[in-house]
Amino acid sequence: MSDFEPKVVAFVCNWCTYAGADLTGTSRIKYASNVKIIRFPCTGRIDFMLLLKAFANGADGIIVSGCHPNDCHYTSGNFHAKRRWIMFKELMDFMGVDMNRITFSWVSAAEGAKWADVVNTTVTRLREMGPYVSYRDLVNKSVEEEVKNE
Amino acid sequence: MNNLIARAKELLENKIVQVIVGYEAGPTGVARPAFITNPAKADLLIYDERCVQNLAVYLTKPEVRNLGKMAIVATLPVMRSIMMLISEQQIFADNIIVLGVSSDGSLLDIADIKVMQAYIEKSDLGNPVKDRALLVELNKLSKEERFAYWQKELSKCIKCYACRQACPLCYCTRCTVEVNQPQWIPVQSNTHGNMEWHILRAMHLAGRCISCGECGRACPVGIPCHLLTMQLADEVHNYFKVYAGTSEKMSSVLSTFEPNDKESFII
Amino acid sequence: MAHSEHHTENNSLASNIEKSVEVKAQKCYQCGKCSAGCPVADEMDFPPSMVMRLLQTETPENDEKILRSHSIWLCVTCEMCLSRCPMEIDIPSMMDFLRQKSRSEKKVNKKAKNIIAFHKSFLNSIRFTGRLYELGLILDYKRQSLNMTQDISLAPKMISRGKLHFIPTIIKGTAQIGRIFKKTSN
Amino acid sequence: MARIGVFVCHCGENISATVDCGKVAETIGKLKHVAYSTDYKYMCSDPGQTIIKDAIKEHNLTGVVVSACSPRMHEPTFRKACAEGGLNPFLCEMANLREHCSWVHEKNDLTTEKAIDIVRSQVEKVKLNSALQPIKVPVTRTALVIGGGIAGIQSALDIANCGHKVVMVERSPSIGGHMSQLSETFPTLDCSQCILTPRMVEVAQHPNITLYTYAEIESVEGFIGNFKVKIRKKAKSLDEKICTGCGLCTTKCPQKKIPNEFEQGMGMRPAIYIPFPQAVPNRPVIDREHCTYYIKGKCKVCEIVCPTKAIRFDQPDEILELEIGAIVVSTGFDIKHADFFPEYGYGKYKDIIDGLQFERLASASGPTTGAILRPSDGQVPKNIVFIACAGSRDPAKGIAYCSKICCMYTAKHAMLYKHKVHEGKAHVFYMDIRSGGKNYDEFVRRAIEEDHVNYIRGRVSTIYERDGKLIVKGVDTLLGAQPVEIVADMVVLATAGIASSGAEELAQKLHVSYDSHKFFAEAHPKLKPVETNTAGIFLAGACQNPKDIPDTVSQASGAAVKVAALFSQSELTREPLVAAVNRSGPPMYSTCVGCFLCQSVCPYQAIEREDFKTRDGKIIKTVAKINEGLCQGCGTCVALCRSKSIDLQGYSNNQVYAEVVALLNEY
Amino acid sequence: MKFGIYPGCSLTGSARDYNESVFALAEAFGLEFTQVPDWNCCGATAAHNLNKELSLALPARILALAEKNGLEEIIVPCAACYSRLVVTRHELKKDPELKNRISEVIEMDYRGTSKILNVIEWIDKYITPKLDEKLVKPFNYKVACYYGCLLVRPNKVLGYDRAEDPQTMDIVMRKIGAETIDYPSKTECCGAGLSISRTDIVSKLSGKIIEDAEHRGADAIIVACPMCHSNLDMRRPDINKYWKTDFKIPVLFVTQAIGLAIGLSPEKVGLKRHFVEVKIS
Repeated sequence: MSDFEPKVVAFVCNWCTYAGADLTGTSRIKYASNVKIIRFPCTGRIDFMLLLKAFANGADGIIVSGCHPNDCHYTSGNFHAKRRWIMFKELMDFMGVDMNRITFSWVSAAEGAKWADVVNTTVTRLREMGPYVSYRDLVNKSVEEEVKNE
Repeated sequence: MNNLIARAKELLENKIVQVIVGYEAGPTGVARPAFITNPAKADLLIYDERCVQNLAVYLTKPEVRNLGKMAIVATLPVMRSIMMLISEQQIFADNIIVLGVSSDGSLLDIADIKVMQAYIEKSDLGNPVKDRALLVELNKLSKEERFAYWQKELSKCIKCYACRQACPLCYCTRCTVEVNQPQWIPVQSNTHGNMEWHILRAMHLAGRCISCGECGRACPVGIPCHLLTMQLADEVHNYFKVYAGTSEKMSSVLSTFEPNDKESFII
Repeated sequence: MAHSEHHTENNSLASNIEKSVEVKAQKCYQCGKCSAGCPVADEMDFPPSMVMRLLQTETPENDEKILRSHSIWLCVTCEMCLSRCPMEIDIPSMMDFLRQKSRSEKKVNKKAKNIIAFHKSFLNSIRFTGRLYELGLILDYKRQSLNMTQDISLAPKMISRGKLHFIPTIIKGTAQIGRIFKKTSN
Repeated sequence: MARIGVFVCHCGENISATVDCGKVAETIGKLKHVAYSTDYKYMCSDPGQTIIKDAIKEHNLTGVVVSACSPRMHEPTFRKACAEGGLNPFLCEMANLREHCSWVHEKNDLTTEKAIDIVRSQVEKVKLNSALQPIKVPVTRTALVIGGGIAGIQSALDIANCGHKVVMVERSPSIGGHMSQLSETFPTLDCSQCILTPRMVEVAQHPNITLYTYAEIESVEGFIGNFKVKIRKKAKSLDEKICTGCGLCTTKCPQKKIPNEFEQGMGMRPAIYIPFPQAVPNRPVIDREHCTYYIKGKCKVCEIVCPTKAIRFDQPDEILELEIGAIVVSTGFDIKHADFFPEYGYGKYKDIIDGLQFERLASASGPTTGAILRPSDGQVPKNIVFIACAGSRDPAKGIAYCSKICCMYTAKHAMLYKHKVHEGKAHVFYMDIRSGGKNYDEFVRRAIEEDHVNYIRGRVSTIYERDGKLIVKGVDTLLGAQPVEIVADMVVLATAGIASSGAEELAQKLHVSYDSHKFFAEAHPKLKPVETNTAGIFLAGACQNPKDIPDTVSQASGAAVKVAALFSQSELTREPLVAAVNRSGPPMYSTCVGCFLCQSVCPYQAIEREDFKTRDGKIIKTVAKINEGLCQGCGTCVALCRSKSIDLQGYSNNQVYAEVVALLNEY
Repeated sequence: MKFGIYPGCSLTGSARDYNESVFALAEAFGLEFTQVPDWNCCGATAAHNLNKELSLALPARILALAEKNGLEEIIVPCAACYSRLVVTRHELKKDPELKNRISEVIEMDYRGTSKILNVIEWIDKYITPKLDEKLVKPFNYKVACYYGCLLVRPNKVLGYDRAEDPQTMDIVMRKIGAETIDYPSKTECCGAGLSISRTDIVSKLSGKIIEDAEHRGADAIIVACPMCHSNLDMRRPDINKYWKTDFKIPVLFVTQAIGLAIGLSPEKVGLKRHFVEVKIS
């Protein structure tokens, strides 16, 4: 497994974590290049379906990150997001989807180092976990099912 | 039951309502929904253990709405559905008369929403007992076992959307599955797409599911999909200490928040 | 590293108190209202707010001072401090904890000898009969405290007013009381 | 057919040191729909921008991806360049190759591959961008100032002096607020009324200011630039145009035993009254609650004595409807009174007073004409105790915050006392002295060093009366928590500053958030201390939290500038990155089913209801509608909407979906 | 409804007078008590000073016994016992785990269903409504109602009256014709359980209270706690010695004052057992 490099997508808000990741850059702090960031105005904008789409398209892991509670640029988007993620996590757990593959975090615009840390620990963990075979199998099998049905 | 029939007759005769939504016995003896507009037909109404369907689903159907003001035979789940529908502005309290029936089949005197609220509040709002047991069993399994379980169950899904049609809270005139820009849920049925559909459905009912179990009963291939929404109903209570459908002013769990909502997984 | 302290196991008296009786010493901002209202503050070596301050330092020296203090035994649990504390710190519960800790660590202040002797006599009295036997209590206390002459004039007056019995009342559940004492004596 | 141009920047060597920019441009250039792809040393330089502008024209581009630094840095630059090149600026996206890639990764193939992925996802996104036009909202250039204390006065004057119309609404009969009650002000000890009254008069005479006193806000609707405000002008029971303010009625009124609000209950006033001699406007009002005529149906002495016949007993309340562009809330604060303290006798001891009462005692215009006399027997107190933090910083009493002004006014009170009663002793019980401010700490030191005020660090446990004296039982925590007992003649409590009564109702009318103490909430604690979370509504003064006069005046001027900036143009231009609820023809009108769960997630009250009706007015369907003037584009409603009927410009469902797919799939 | 009483140890010994007056009042108003069967000592100050678990277990046994015998309401005349019982119920309600542990210690099922009344609450509920018709000898004295600590603190747990300047006893006393004085020592501590071990402190604190009441012209101090009574009455010689004075003000239980007002004899309400002579009757 040592040569396995996980694909990670990060869903982040523009005002805190995106800016925090900018700061990681301006501070020249190095981190794993496996992660690719998608910018949202606010964590409140992040649809849970996008996370499923990331797995469906071959992501091995996901990071979701935004402003710390009380620091939302829009005052409350992250609070709504928090409730949404609580429900989503419980549902995924119940359905057996591996929630260790998703990191939820609060990274502020000042936490450049924390961003690097969040990415690195997530990537390290995912390297140990290996590719998300069971989900990929599910997707591949489903493609086969369709072919068969046609 | 006689009380129910008498009351229904009275309501229709005095033109207080135009239609009674209730149950009648079908040709094979199975209970089926009845829409009674003629007082003479009120005698057809039944209420007994056969009557399990959540009739609240008809409250938002245009075909039923067009019949006029209605009275509905309401068990606890129906009442909770009504609360949800009022709070989500789909029906108006003034347009509906609730013929509450208790679990032993006797007619309750539900004069208004406040009375109904009081009745709901003193009832057991947890999931039905047999489903609770199923949930406990499933939660005992390992993550991998649960994943396998649901894959097996969901592979049976034929995307007929009976679960959606049966649910009183799936009243959207356009469902996400009908959106193709982007195509959130694949049109064809396959295990992965089926799973996405059921996650979507459960998330859309998070904090809104009133644990009637209608979706599971409606499934023609026997997927216990009601357990997904019921699990979340449990979690909603665990985290936020609320049960859905307990007041007409209820605000939905996912559209409100408390600054100190507790979770343990966000780093 | 200043932050590393966060992660080390904190075994200060203050953290023990927080764990056992949910009283947070760090909540105290030293306004002194407790000491101002405490009926026995002027008898104490450390008035209540000073006890709080000593706890806040979380040093072994100051923890020791508290456990060996006279103050914790003088506290009469009148609850005035809690009733007026702007931070609602439950000092009386904390004092109970400190007394028990002071005893279990054998650090009881010498001046508190009589106070403890009295409490012990009191419990002794009910341990075997289930109820307080006042004459027995006084005699046992004299034996423990060696204060033979104290209150010598009180007893006859009490007797003449029918306020002192010569025979203790023994309840039926004495065995049960005995077991309660045993089970709670950790 | 999309024709996308991709411009990869080296940023000197900032990007090219670890990312093979040429390879990125080349690989991306092979993608379908990419009509042009190039790399350049400095894309943000003039020649760099020219490359973009030229390419737009030359290749007839329908979208541009600038792959350079963070969009937080140069998005405005490149959008402007695109606009200059003839492309709608919202058809330009940036791929962040510097902060998110070259600076944080080593030089290797993986880094270049990541860069390609990032650019590709933006190419896929920009294909789905739409040309957007900035949103224009008309602005009514009239400001409403609610509350006529020093905060409101300052804001109103500043806005009016910028040439804009101002409507000021004050609920009491006169403007002036708490500042008009103060004796002298710290740290200079200048007379409060002397500096305030000229400004009160200026408000009344300013041609741009319309003043409504004895008036309250009835309702507020609309949004930034376009508020519709209803104001209730309570009946003053007289014709202000005829009344000359001679005051004869106030001297003849037989009902004279009403506690005087201005004197904090330490004096009496008649039922028809002018609150204080310098009141603006200087016209009386009838307090109908206490007037004999309104209670018993007869009296009318005022009507009889009035030389101009100005009394109007049957005058009704009047409702005014105004068009307003911006609102400044300056409703000030109240204080807790002595009866708030069980341990200090629940207010039963006459000689325990609060800070505002002391101000009136010390004021030359007050009930004792400035002599410090105790209320119970009018004697000069020889021993006086001041207690700071009375109710403040007291979670047990429900007030955890510091009221901020008490340390300073307590020092001032002690000083004023010592200046007036030379032989008297003044004691101050305090917990901390918070004297941050220009010349503030020096002021406190003066009280201690020159006026010999006895500062004791500790709180007071209880106060009780004995033989006509007040026994103050406190503690000196600096002497090892030694109990202190002072036999005092008078005690002054520096009681907590609290939200003004009615603040909560007003906040609800304005749709402005407020904290658990009912103080109005600012939009951002650091960077938007003057704004509220409702666009177009601003805060000034102690309605946000207790603050002193200099802070209040600064904030009031700040709020005025915000209003003036808004009024500097007749239209408000906003970025069009807002949400929208879809619309279609009848009978659907919209896929929105009208559950309105989105309303409660919107932090800006931007979601409204829209009814679709038949010709005879019957409602067919009610759906959600976004007010573009209010929406800030957070998108929380979009993620919540179950029927996917709401979408967000710039971050549409299609766009973000495309980004996910593009990031994870190689083409 | 069965109506229980938990007298506590003092009332069977040093506070017999209190006991007599409570029972005399009950009898006069036609009320009957059932004693909590086989009750034990609540543990008082000693238990919570030395052993927290014991200090909860002893009262829990009393409450469990009351429940077992169907006593829905128990009157607890002793303020100290009242405090221990209420605090125990509060602690066990707060912490179900602790409740289970204590249930196991006392070998009885504890649920916390019995309602606990202090003496003033009992008077308010059962005596006051019928007081006017029985009043024959108005108690025309100026009195200082002394509440002490345990009747009103900790207020959040007891939820009784107000912590500063409580009024319930004053109201009862005014009903029987007394004039009540406002004085700050109302809720100051008398020294409580230090009576024997630190008589000096008790003499000092109790003396302050007595001085305050006398200074403000009270004819009597009215109490509702046997501990307060013994400190203010039985300890009077020590107090007078400590303060080098001769305080003479008598100390009556509230039940004794009411008893006198409805015409019961001084002997009947136990006045003869006092150390400080009660010259009023």
